[in-house]
Amino acid sequence: MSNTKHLTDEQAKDIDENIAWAKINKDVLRSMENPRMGYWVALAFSVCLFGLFIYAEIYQYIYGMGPALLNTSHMWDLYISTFVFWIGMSHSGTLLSAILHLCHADWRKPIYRFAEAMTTFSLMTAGLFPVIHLGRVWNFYWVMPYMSDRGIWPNFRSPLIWDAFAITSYLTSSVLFLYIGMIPDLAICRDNTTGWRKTLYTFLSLGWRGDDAQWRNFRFTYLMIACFLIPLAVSVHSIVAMDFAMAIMPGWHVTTFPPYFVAGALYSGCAAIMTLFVLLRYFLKFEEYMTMPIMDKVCKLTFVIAMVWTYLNLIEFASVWYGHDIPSKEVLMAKATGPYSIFFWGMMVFGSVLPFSLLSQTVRHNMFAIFFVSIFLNVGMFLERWMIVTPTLSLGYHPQAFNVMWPGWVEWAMVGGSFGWFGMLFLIFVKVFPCVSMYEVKEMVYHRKRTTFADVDEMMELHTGVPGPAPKTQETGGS
Amino acid sequence: MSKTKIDRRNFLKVLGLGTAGAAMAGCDMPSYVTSEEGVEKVYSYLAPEEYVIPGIGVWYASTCQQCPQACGVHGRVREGRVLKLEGNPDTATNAGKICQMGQSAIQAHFHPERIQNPTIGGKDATWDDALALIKEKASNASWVTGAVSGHQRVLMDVSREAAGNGRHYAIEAVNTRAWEDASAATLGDANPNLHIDKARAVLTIGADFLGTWGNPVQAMRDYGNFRNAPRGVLMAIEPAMSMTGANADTWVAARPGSEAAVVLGVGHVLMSKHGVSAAGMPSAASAFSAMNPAKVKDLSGVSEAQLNKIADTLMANSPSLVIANASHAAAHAAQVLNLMLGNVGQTITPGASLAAGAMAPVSGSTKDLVGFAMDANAGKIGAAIITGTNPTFLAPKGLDMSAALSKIGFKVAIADFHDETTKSCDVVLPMSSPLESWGTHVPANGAAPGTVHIQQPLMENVYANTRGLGDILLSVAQGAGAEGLDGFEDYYGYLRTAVSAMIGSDMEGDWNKVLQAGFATAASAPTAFKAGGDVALGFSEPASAGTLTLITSARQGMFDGRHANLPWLQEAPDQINKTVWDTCAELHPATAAKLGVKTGDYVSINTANGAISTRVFTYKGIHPDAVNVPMGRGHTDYGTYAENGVNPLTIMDATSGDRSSTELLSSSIAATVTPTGENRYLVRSMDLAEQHGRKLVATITADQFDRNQGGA
Amino acid sequence: MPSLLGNVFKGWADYSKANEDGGHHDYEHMYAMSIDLDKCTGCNACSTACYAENNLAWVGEEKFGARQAMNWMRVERYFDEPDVGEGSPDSLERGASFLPMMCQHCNGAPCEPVCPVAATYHTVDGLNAQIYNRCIGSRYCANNCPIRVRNFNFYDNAPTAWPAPMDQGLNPDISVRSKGVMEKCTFCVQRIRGASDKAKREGRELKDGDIVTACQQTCPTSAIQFGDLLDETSEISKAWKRQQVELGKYEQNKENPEMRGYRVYEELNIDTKVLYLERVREV
Amino acid sequence: MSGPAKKIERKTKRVLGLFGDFDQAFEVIADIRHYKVPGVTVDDVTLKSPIEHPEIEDVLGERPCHIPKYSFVGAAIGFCFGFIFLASAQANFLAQPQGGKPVITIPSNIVLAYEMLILFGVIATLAGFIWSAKLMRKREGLYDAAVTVDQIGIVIEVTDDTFQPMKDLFKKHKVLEVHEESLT
Repeated sequence: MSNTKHLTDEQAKDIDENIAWAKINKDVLRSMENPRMGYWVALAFSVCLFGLFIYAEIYQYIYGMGPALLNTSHMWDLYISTFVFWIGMSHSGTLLSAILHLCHADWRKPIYRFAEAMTTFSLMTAGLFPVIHLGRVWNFYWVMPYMSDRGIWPNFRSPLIWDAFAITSYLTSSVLFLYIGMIPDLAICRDNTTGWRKTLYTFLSLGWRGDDAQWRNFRFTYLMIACFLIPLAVSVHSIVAMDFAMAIMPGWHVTTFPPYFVAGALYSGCAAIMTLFVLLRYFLKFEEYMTMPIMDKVCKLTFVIAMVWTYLNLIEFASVWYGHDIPSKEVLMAKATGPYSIFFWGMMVFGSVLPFSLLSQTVRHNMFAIFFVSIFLNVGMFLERWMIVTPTLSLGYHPQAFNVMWPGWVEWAMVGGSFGWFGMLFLIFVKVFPCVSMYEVKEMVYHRKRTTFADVDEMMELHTGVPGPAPKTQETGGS
Repeated sequence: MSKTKIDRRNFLKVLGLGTAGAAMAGCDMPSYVTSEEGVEKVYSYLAPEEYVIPGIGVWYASTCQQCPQACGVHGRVREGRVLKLEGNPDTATNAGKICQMGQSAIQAHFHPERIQNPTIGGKDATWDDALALIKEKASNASWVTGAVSGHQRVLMDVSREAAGNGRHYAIEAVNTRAWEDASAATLGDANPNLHIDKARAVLTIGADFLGTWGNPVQAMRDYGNFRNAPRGVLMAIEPAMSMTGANADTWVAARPGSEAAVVLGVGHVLMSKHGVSAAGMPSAASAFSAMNPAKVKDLSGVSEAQLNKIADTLMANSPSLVIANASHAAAHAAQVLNLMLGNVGQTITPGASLAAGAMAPVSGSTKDLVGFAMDANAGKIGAAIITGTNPTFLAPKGLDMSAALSKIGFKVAIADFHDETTKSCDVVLPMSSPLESWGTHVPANGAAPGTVHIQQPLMENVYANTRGLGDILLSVAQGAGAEGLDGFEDYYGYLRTAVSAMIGSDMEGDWNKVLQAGFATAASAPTAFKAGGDVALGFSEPASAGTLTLITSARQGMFDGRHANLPWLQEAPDQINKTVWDTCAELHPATAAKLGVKTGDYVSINTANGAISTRVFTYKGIHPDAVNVPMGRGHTDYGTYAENGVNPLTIMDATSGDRSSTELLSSSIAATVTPTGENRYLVRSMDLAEQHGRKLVATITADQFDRNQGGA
Repeated sequence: MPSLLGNVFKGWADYSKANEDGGHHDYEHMYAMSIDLDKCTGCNACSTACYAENNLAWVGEEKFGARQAMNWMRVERYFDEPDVGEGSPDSLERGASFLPMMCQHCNGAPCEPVCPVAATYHTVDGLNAQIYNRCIGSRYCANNCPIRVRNFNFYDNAPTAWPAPMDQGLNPDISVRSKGVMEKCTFCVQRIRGASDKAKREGRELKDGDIVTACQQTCPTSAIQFGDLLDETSEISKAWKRQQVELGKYEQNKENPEMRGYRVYEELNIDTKVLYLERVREV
Repeated sequence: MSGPAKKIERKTKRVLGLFGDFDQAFEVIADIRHYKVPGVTVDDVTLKSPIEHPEIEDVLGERPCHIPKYSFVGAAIGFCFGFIFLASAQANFLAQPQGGKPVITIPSNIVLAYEMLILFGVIATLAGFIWSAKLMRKREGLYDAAVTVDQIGIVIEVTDDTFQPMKDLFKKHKVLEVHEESLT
């Protein structure tokens, strides 16, 4: 970085290029073992939250959708907003990881693992909502195109079916992406653990031996899947957007929804990465790997995406405003002035104004500030999803059906519970799998050390990927 | 789809799915699945009644008893159960149509809260004991009923005579009494036939003929034709918008109690501006000329422009028809207008009177309610047999009905539901629902001459131990030792004999024809209008401007409260304010603003007779000086479904002024309205009253289209 | 399914055909309605008749207030009349406007393509049908219905709505819907089936007037007409012709402005099959 | 390969040399490539490393990788199968004209076929990886956990007479450890 002079060492300190590789293994493996009290508390809390979710679902199963206070105009409400929210969250990991991988941003290497894990788990959370919002949840599998001897099929015209396909593909692909990227690390775990872990890792590492042949195929595989994932991720959220854009309701039937949703997804994803970044850095003691300069880059990236999102948001309003479709205009006005306006303005402030704080270097280098900022960014994104779904339903076309509706306790319980479910999965993950990619950190320091470039940023741009025969250097790597 | 041999039915067969439609295919077994998972109730038909054809619905004719109008109906009977009522297309009164109240008869019929056993002093008893007790103690009993007609009335009369001439009080809160009296006074016929369809302009003053006045079903049918080319013009003058007002081309809000003055004002304009003469009616003429527009404006708030518009329309569209029920004075004036405008004979024609006068309908009134309360309080009534009415619910506090009833030594209630009145009765006899019992009814309004509607049971008793009203009346009459009834062991036998006599044939075939038709035609003579004669017209001074007045209105559905225990009607929104399941006080926005309340706020309405507290609904279809609380809700002992709401009648006043001219429905009483500060969402089927620029109800002005083509 | 691939080609043939006539198959009937708003008095008889005919559950004040009512047909009441200008600000000068509103059985129904399990679709009678057994309650259809005439069973209403012996009054011709399924006006499909079965038994074609919906039957002013548009001789098709409103057309060419026929939300091009006749006002 | 490698001798031993620095391993293989040890060719060499070293191919020679082919085939199959599957499903589900839409709706099917393309592509890629990276096979001996930490391993199969020179070569390049096993 150009202006690092007035930074404290702790802030300026990036990954030590001379770090002993064995230490990398040691640190990461340590992070996976002997959880402390705080961990168990957090886990217990998540499980309880998830228990609340289960309770609400059982209640709803018995009494129907009524207690959620959905009504004839508000057939969807928080269920679908939260679904969109989690889907959005899921875009951080995979998409960022894949894109940054393709453009060889090596600073991604220490943080992409948990980001991808987050992708997977938020997808698994998102997947719950289309199911539990069904009136007859016990028949959810009818949306699957299985061969029925009665010759009934799902309706492939319905965006909800597209959702089902897209989410299935996305979940599968991102799990595979996460897993394949993890294989060499699993081999490390295999070699350094005993007991059930040993068996588990032996099984999962598929007999990885680090042969040159394996590495070569590994490189191509990872590259190919990354290439697949980028269009997939984009298509998934466009399809989620189409749930609304394909409808005729004012405020939903908007052409710019797909890109708008994708931007929003990346946005909330980055925010979530920032949150988890901070948490992992402190609770798993990863200060040496998840360094300030990396966070600095994440912040800059988030800001850029936030601006894209804001732009798309504004042009959507503009197009509604200048196109004289009265119902859409009414919905827009109602968003800004109606009963939900406080949430709308909350979304605007958290989503479009707050990101500017990321311009300040002091914020970018203050982990606590970043933690809270990122939390509020995501609150803003949650409100955004809510403001997409509900105001439209409260107005729509037919005056007789105009009404304001507030979600019932069942809905809130499910929303809260989904965080429990996510937290539970993530907490289990960090203790079972390495949430920092050891081999890639090694690659990172290896290549950094061998390049003559001082600045990582320039290197990011100029690095041609496969380096030629390396220039000789004096000190010997490793221990 | 001829190419691909899948039509919807096959498709669903393949799928084994049922839709509303496909269910039909599989419905040959007399069974249905209720949504209690998988519980299937199969009714065995090893030995079915002869009218039971499994899987096939058969229609039988009968008569609707949901309101006094006795419309002819066809009931769909399938597997021995009556499932739906539809109008009998052959009757002149309703010609195949019925209203929502008629539709709900099914729900009343299968109602879980019906009385199932006779009770004496609140304890279950046998029929024999109950009837014996009545025979013993009900001597000289007065009969307290709703409007009755046909052979039920005959039996009541004979048993009254046999038991020593107790009085007969016919109590109906929703009635046409003012109009009847006026018609009798001016035309000599209390129930002339009205031809709304023939009129080209109709002016109604507080007569909600599309809602609850007269026979609304018939009126609505005529209204349909009235709107056909050449399109008639409907005008309404009333303090608060009624269903009729809601369909009027011109709606004029008049201060409560000032309607008569407005009618006189119309007469004034007709005479002064259009030179219509009140020949032969000097006192009427003077009353008209005395009521100049300025005075009208002062009394009722109706402007001269509005009077002119009404008068012009009446002149421009002849024949017209003026109907009034707001008060006796208004009704008299209205009939005079009809005479002046030459409507009599064109849109008002003589009715017919049955040769068998004993069967003629007895129309009810609240005058009888007052009479009953006063007589009872004076201790003039020793025993009373009450059926088809609920005086305790209808009576304002001022009448002190509970005290009155307690003064009556022996009270018998013949009812299908427990209500406020049966609670205080010594003997309660469970009545079969009208769909389970025999009867004959003579429609008061608009039937073809001599029509007697036959009420035929459509299914077996739902509750085994109930008896039809006729059967009970018969046993009571026999108990009272009336002549000529000994031969009959049930009402059916009596009725069949009587009807056979009436149609002059006792052949099985003719009887069956009558049952199929749903009505018989008895001998009758057309009544003749009396010729001319002067009519004295007056008007009552309404409360002065700016003071609030409480009025009440009957809306189709809740009616006078007898339907408050039917969820279907509770959930059918009020036609005007769209409220369900609860009472609201209608206020003008300006008035509400003055009081500082809005829709949904609770207000307490205080009159000399007490206070009620309910929620406000504001709209511009009401006079700023009026607060209107629709009647029908606010029961205390009418079952779980009727608990909501308040009953405005309790704080109304039926005794003030000239009792002969005050009907509760059209009475008004000074009231003060104070906000209580509470607020709760007033449950309505729609919160907004504007179309927000959507093209939902498009309107075309009459001059834009050729009213003779009708554009239909 | 062995026939699976076998049918593909026929499927393609149908596909190309369907493309020509806008995705419609050969309709055997095209049931449609017309409602004269000048005659409608807003009396509710139609909606109550619908409750009686179609086993509609009443829900009580609380659920009605939560807008979870099950009324297939509702009579809407509006006080404003944009077309005849604003009345006096302090009092109504005319009556209200009533609008009986039920499922319009759109030929371009927005609810149909979005159902994930094809539980709602267009029958060869031109009806917009709802298959209760197939419905999984995603409620997308209702969200996409501009008129909000689809009712969802938010609760298991049957036990409260039909306490014994009220359940004996249920119409056996149609099912009682359980919680979690969507339902809506069917144009009294059970009556349509009944009438066509009767006609079949009597070995004749359906004729105009055989089918009478519950609301039409009870409407005291006879404001409601119902019939088959494909039957040239039927009253309804005459009415539509007279009103110069044509199905499947976005731009209606009305030469005669006196003809009062119009359809709601024509601007959405959903091709509704209920023809409303404008209310007439004397001003 | 040229001359010396021609005479076929039975390989009797497998040797694993562990190096602390990639450059040393690089030079070892470079020497082998230049026949510093007669009878041993780079084709016998397997490199084991904790991280990926693409540059090794400069001395190890280009070795083919077929993953992209797998991906392409998988994707192609995914798209075609997806579309045909949907189309035939719809073609067999005729009795549902909807909202005036055709029976087989191209746009929606393309969206779905696109998803199938990616899904199948990814799965095929994974399959290709497992196959050509010889994963999920029985592990041969001569493996040292150190190669997953920070050391570079060179595994090479030798005959009796090339065994000693090989070790010398290793030593010359500062080998840390040498493991050997005999192939029998």
